[in-house]
Amino acid sequence: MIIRLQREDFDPERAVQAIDVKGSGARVSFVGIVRDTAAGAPITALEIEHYPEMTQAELARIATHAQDQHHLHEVVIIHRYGYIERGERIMMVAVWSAHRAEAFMGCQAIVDALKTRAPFWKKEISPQGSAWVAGAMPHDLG
Amino acid sequence: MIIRLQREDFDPERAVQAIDVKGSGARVSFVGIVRDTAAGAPITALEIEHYPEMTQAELARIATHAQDQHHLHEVVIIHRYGYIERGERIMMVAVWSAHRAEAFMGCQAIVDALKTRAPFWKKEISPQGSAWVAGAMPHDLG
Amino acid sequence: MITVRFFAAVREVMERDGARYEAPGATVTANDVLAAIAGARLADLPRPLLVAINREHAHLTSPVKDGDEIAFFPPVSGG
Amino acid sequence: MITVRFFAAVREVMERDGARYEAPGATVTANDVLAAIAGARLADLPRPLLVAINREHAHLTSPVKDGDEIAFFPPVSGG
Repeated sequence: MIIRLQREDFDPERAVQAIDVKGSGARVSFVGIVRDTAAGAPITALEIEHYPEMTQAELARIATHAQDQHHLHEVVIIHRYGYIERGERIMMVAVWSAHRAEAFMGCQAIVDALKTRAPFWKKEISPQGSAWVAGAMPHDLG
Repeated sequence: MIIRLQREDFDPERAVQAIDVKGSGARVSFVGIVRDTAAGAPITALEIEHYPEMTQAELARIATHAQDQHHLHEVVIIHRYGYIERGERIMMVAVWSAHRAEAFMGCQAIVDALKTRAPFWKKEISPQGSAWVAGAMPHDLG
Repeated sequence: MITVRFFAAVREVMERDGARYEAPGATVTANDVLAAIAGARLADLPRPLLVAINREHAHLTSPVKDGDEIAFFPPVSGG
Repeated sequence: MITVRFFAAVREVMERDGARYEAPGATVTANDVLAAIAGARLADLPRPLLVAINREHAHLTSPVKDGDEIAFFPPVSGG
């Protein structure tokens, strides 16, 4: 399992190509990108705050859970924080498994869990000012 | 839409990084890899045959259908044919959309359609000889 | 003239990658063309069998006409 | 001593990123700690509010003890 938290941009392929996963027939990856609009209004950038000491641990818990549930051979999570401009990458999740169905389910499960459990908060910056993005409640804490 | 059929290996990131998709918040990609075993027995390589004149057209039909159904902004499909060694990439599908759910569904729909509609046939080569991989019937032609 | 093509295990059983078939005046189906060309090998062909007419998936019962390209092959295994 | 941390909109309303809180002898919940520290600002805090105790998700009603780190923040928006 590889978990990286960083301010800088990353190369999605370089992050995964050195990983030699024996017996995997499928790799599914998700890359999140800063959209140019939110609710129809233009966005300049995102400012992402996080809780560094908790983030690393929470991402590891999310990855371990998905690995067990979906028989994943390997998981890579990279998530940026700080100022990220429109069109730039925010994060990526890549997973490997024997078959495609597990890889798709496992990758989506991790991305979904990130949205509700990983302690990141996004602020959208636009010419009109800035506003926090509404977050989502974890199922078990509603 | 970009569709490439080739004998040579490819760099998944290079294939997609030049693609500037405005307004996309999500990119999901799938890479299929030659596994080292099939039904528990070791595999040396795959030999993939295809129907060149039909393959290009069928992949375009699959991509167009998924693009309409899942609101995809862009689709890239790369599929190799010929001799592909264990551990090497066979193919990739990458899709872009505004939101993650559409991107996951669209990518998986294309990969599923490839398995039943795209005219490729795989032969598994092992120390014991070679054997065709059993294919799958398209839903509408069963 | 109808162009007939064979792929994968069908090609192997037929021991050739295609054939040409002179369409009779009457309406024929893909299956009729295959039966005429395969002869005794028909029973040896892998089943199920898929057919494409003019590079689109079709049915064995689909009609074919002069100038068409018909391909016969086993279920595919792309991806 | 309990370490209290605030993030995102909670930090902005509290106008600081944390505090320290001397746990009384009795059992206290995360919510008790927040109420004691926030005072009049309690009503201004965004809702719903999440809490983590020792860097794991918890509930506002979860008990806290001396030495714990409690963090208060809005629902997250990772990914």
